[in-house]
Amino acid sequence: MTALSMAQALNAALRDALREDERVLVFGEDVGPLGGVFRVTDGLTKEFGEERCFDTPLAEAGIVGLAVGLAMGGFRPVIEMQFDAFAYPAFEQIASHVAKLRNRTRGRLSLPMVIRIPYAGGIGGVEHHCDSSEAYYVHTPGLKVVTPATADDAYWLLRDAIADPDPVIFMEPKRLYWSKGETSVGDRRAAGFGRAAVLREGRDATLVAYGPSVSVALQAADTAAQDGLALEVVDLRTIVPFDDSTVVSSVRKTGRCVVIQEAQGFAGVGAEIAARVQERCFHSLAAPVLRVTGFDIPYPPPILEHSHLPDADRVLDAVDRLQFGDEPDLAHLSGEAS
Amino acid sequence: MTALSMAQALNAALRDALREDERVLVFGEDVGPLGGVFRVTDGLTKEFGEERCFDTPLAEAGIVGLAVGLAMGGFRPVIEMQFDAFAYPAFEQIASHVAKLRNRTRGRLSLPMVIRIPYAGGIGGVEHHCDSSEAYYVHTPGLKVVTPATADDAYWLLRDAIADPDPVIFMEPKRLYWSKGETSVGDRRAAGFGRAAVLREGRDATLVAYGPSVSVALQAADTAAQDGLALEVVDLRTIVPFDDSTVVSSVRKTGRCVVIQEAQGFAGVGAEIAARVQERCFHSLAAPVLRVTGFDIPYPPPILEHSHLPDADRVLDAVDRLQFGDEPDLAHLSGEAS
Amino acid sequence: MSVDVLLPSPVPVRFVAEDGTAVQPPTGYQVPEEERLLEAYRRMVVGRRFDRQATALTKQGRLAVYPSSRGQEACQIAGVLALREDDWLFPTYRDSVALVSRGLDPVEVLTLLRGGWHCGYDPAATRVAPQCTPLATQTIHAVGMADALRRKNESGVVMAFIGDGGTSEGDFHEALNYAAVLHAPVVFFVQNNKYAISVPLAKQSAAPALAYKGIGYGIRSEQVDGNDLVAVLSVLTAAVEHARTGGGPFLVEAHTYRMDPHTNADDAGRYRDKREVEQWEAADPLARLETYLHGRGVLDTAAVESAHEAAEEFAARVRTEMNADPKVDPFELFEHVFAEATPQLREQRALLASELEDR
Amino acid sequence: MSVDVLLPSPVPVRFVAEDGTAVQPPTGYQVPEEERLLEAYRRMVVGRRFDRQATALTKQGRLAVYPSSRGQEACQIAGVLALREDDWLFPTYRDSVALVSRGLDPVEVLTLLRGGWHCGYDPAATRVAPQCTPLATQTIHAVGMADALRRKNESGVVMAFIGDGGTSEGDFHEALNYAAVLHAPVVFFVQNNKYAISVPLAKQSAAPALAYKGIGYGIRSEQVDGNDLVAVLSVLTAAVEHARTGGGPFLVEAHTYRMDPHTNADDAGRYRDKREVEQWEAADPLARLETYLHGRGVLDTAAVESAHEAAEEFAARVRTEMNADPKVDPFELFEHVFAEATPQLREQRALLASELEDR
Ligand SMILES: Cc1ncc(C[n+]2csc(CCOP(=O)(O)OP(=O)(O)O)c2C)c(N)n1
Ligand SMILES: Cc1ncc(C[n+]2csc(CCOP(=O)(O)OP(=O)(O)O)c2C)c(N)n1
Ligand SMILES: [Mg+2]
Ligand SMILES: [Mg+2]
Repeated sequence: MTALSMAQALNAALRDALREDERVLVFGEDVGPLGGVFRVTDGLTKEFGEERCFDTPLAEAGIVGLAVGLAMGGFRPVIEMQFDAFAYPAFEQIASHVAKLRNRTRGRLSLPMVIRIPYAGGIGGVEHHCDSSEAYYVHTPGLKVVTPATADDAYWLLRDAIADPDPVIFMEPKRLYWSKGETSVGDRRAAGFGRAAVLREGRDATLVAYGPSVSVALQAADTAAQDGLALEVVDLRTIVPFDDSTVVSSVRKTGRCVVIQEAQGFAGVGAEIAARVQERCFHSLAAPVLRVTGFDIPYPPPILEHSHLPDADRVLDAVDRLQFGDEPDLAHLSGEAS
Repeated sequence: MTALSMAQALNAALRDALREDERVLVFGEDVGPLGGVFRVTDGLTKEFGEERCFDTPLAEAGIVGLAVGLAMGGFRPVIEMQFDAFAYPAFEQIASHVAKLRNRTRGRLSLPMVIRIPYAGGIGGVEHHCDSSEAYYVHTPGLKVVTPATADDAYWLLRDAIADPDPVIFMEPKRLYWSKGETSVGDRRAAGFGRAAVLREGRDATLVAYGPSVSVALQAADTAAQDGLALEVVDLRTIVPFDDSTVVSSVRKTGRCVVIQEAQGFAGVGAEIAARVQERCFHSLAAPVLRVTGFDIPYPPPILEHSHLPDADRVLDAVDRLQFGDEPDLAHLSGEAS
Repeated sequence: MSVDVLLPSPVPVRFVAEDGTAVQPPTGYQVPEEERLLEAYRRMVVGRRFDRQATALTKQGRLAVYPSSRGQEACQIAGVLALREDDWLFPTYRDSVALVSRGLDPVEVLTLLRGGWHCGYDPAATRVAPQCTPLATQTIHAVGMADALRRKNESGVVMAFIGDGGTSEGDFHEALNYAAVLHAPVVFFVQNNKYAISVPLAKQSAAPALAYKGIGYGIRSEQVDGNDLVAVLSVLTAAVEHARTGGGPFLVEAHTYRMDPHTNADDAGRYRDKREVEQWEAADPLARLETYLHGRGVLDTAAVESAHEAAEEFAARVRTEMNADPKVDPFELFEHVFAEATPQLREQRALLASELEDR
Repeated sequence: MSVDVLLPSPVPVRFVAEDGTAVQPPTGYQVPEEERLLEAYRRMVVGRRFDRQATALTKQGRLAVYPSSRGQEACQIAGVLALREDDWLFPTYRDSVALVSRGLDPVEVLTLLRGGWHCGYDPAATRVAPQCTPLATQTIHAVGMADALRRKNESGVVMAFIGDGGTSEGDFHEALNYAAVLHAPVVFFVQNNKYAISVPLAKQSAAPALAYKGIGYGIRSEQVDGNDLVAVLSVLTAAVEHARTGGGPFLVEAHTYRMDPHTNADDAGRYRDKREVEQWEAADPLARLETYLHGRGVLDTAAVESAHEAAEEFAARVRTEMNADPKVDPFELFEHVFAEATPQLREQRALLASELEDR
């Protein structure tokens, strides 16, 4: 086990994949000599040459489309979109081709490719650099969607994604790039692809989170513990496929659930989780599944992002509303809109 | 009241808007002399000239971007994306500009524009012509998203959308284009913008639907009535803004709810509705809110679309699982994934 | 890079006039060998017959929709003849004639338009990408495939078909640029048939010709009379050779005309004049080639007849085979979403199974 | 449309050599009047000082990030001087110098980069669109605005700024094509500063020059030495005049160089040589203009000094005003999403209010 930052863990995963499989190619904007704006591809061009890791012209549909052609031709492209909002120009390529080619051709063609997308906020970035865009991808059938919350998961999920026979959208919570954690390179500790992880056990309520929100959940659980509440924290790790069994057994046990998501709430991943949980755990639930999310607003300027982002306090406010007492507390819904 | 098909009602709305407000412009691919592939813009170039209704070069980001510039310059563009999947090339323009310009400029600029998108399936269309893409838009803050289920709503919601100070994504269920219905042109009967409509009253359970699924809901309610079950049918009409109060009062009354959506289910609008309903009606619910949706697959070829599309039978199967008896029936969830 | 070498000929390259007589041959291009021209002729006859048959099948409800390429046969056939078996083709929905001419099974080709599945043939085995509907998106895939061939040291090249309308999409721009920067062995073949559904070329572009787009990327370009098979085949052969021998990408624009409506469902009377169509009848590529070959004394009546017989046979086979109802197992819905179905898809499959049992 | 008239000059238009001496003037372009050149000089001095000040503010934590345009002042200033007040400008994140030169409040201009709000100035009042980050997207908006001006019979034109990297995006292609087909009064001004972050021009495009893209759309084009203020101003003035008098769009490529890293956060040492940067020092646009004006006897030491004084004053004002912490009411989060907040946003506002009360 080595202590690596998430960016370093991702870099190690790319390096090991490039070493082990010569079909792997890394490309995108500024991923070559610069090593990417977050240095995730640092040193790869130097080690593997321009043929294996290279800068493309500045066009995201081009990057994705090129990857589609290369994957059809037998390669395994791992491409980078520089920031969340800069993947939008590639949306047609992703939704109409990447997601569908296997299906369209009845499995005669497949697209083993990974699209890495640094996403979400919390780093004081200016507009268009902080979008939480995961819901667009999870709603598109044919895409697997993954997001690590630890350096160890970053390494292994990326290795898994590159080895996967299907296209994987690999969402990297950019504010975690610099967070260090023990990484089991060479000696896997991380859970398998498609499995959620229970990061903390508890009997009173379940917090379901992923990516940048996992640390918020853990922090909330820490604080709640001081008040004698034992919160279980589930990290989804992969959103598609979704690990129903881990989530459902946790909620059936605790009887209460709060879902945390940094993205704007409306029709986000949190909505799906809440809908699934109540479908599957209805008779175990003592209170509605509550969601803690960003507001339904464009990502705000840096000076206001802390007001927008779900933090442990907002999570704990929701936990407070989980009706541990006798009276249902629906005060937060008594507004004009309910 | 005149009996118009939905396509005719939309055409009338465009015509009346063009007449009443000279800032209104209609453009897109083939909307000129051809009148659009669905004839929604039939005759408009003839009546209003090429300056007001015109064909653009074939580029969807271009169409949307042009509309952004024209709206900044004081016009009210009403543009057509020829089919759902052909709006994807414009996704960056929609998500990063259309949705955000008011916010970015603190309200100094606004974009009163309408993007019309024929969507969803059921017409035997080949691939890329049948996507249900509404969730992408409803999840993008700054967009209003509307979808009519009747010719009357088509007329009035489009008039409302054109008059709205904000950008509206106007989703037209293409399989309803040819459905005729009484249309109150000139003498409004339709509900207001932002209001859902209770199309059928009932006390036993609420069916929430929108766009192409409304008729499925009504059909299911018809059949259920023969079995003595009184299902209430709510047509959302506008997804953003969402009419919580109509939905919530219905479910609080009936205590049971099934949400119907043609799109693939995962993280769709139905997930949002289910999540909201259980949040707000938890103590009134006798059973979980169930969802009836398309499968999480790329839209299938015509020969298989009937197996994919939610129909009244699939709705009634869900209604059957709403635990009208004593025993919770979770058989449908006993599979490996729960 | 010299600027002049990148510019297309100021007028479309042409070998044969509309009346079938040879014109002063353009410099830099070769007349293809007679045997290739005869082969092209036979294929054009079959291709046109197939096209007519497909349109007829729409009327009988055997095809959901068919976009005809009548009038574009010189392009369809030359595009295919210019390629080797180990080359890749990236076609659009309009290029079914090219596909059957490449030897693909006609029923498999028509599977998309019949509604049986999105792509009926095996792209890997045929080296033909699925016919592409989202306009211009395939041109980038073609560049990726060309780069893949180069990386694998294969000598194949890639040809991407695209229409005049499709050139307006951003993806076409990105494809041309990527091809040039990667020096990829790919030929972009624009069939400028003057319309994008109802939108005429004049509303699509103000360029002197679409071929003038090449220079803006550093790509060699040419424009050609798209109804002159001899010219199209000659130019495409040169373009393919250029790409195959390491010269990088090539852009060819063929000026042709879509004689039929956009598809059988289209009403072309709404946006174009009958007289315009009639004028283009005079430029018919098949009649032109026939007259030319007759004139050169290499095509006799027997050869014409045998071509038409082959065409009739082919059409009959298509008719028969398309008369059977396509059958697809509904559970295939869940089979090709991922290599292995997710738990969620297995659950949904079970739901469908129970629905099908109930009914 | 004649082909030749659409092609740019084969070498960049230049009036003044790197050493500040006049060269044989290119045909078809006028030397701007002396008073304009002096005004340009003064603005370049102020602009450069502002740029340096902004970079300094990043070190003091007063700006989150700043993309410098040092070395591109001839482009920044000429772009603004070529426009009238009733013209519109569509800038990128790199064009802050142009914006303050147009008279926008510097603090309002820096509001984006300071993190205070996405756009700090009033686009409607200033006729300057928000500085655009999603590359090339603004070029289409510029076409729409140009068409709006034409429709309203206003005589204003639109200028869209874009970088060399941005020209690779599909949106640029669509913008050029729409402009040409709509015959819109818009000038596309490419500041080719040789890099897109770390990616050098050679990996961005294989075109003989980016200006050669114009002909593919039927757009008049020119390339110009972007460090020669006289040349840039002359060519942009002609381009604006062309657009204003109904000639349609115009594409200008200016060859310049980004002297600083992409932003203060960038590490240019990773991808380019110091010597390359040093070579470009010799082509400095400000020194060049100063020598040229000296040589023509129209700029004296007093004028130079007063320009620098004005620059220092301006920088001091920026420093002081940027020293105050920006304040934004958190409830503004909900205010500009729609003209009127939806019930859902009112609910969320209430949630935030209760959170703020609790803490
Ligand atoms: C991205 C996209 N937008 C719109 C369409 C709808 N559409 C299908 S064919 C067509 C016209 C294409 O014209 P052209 O490229 O000239 O090809 P042709 O049909 O003439 O062969 C349009 C607009 C589409 N398929 N894809
Ligand atoms: C659509 C999009 N993709 C990627 C980026 C990230 N990005 C910001 S600036 C930049 C380089 C732009 O280069 P160029 O157009 O030459 O302008 P310059 O910065 O040199 O002025 C990149 C890749 C972006 N802003 N937008
Ligand atoms: Mg065409
Ligand atoms: Mg640049």
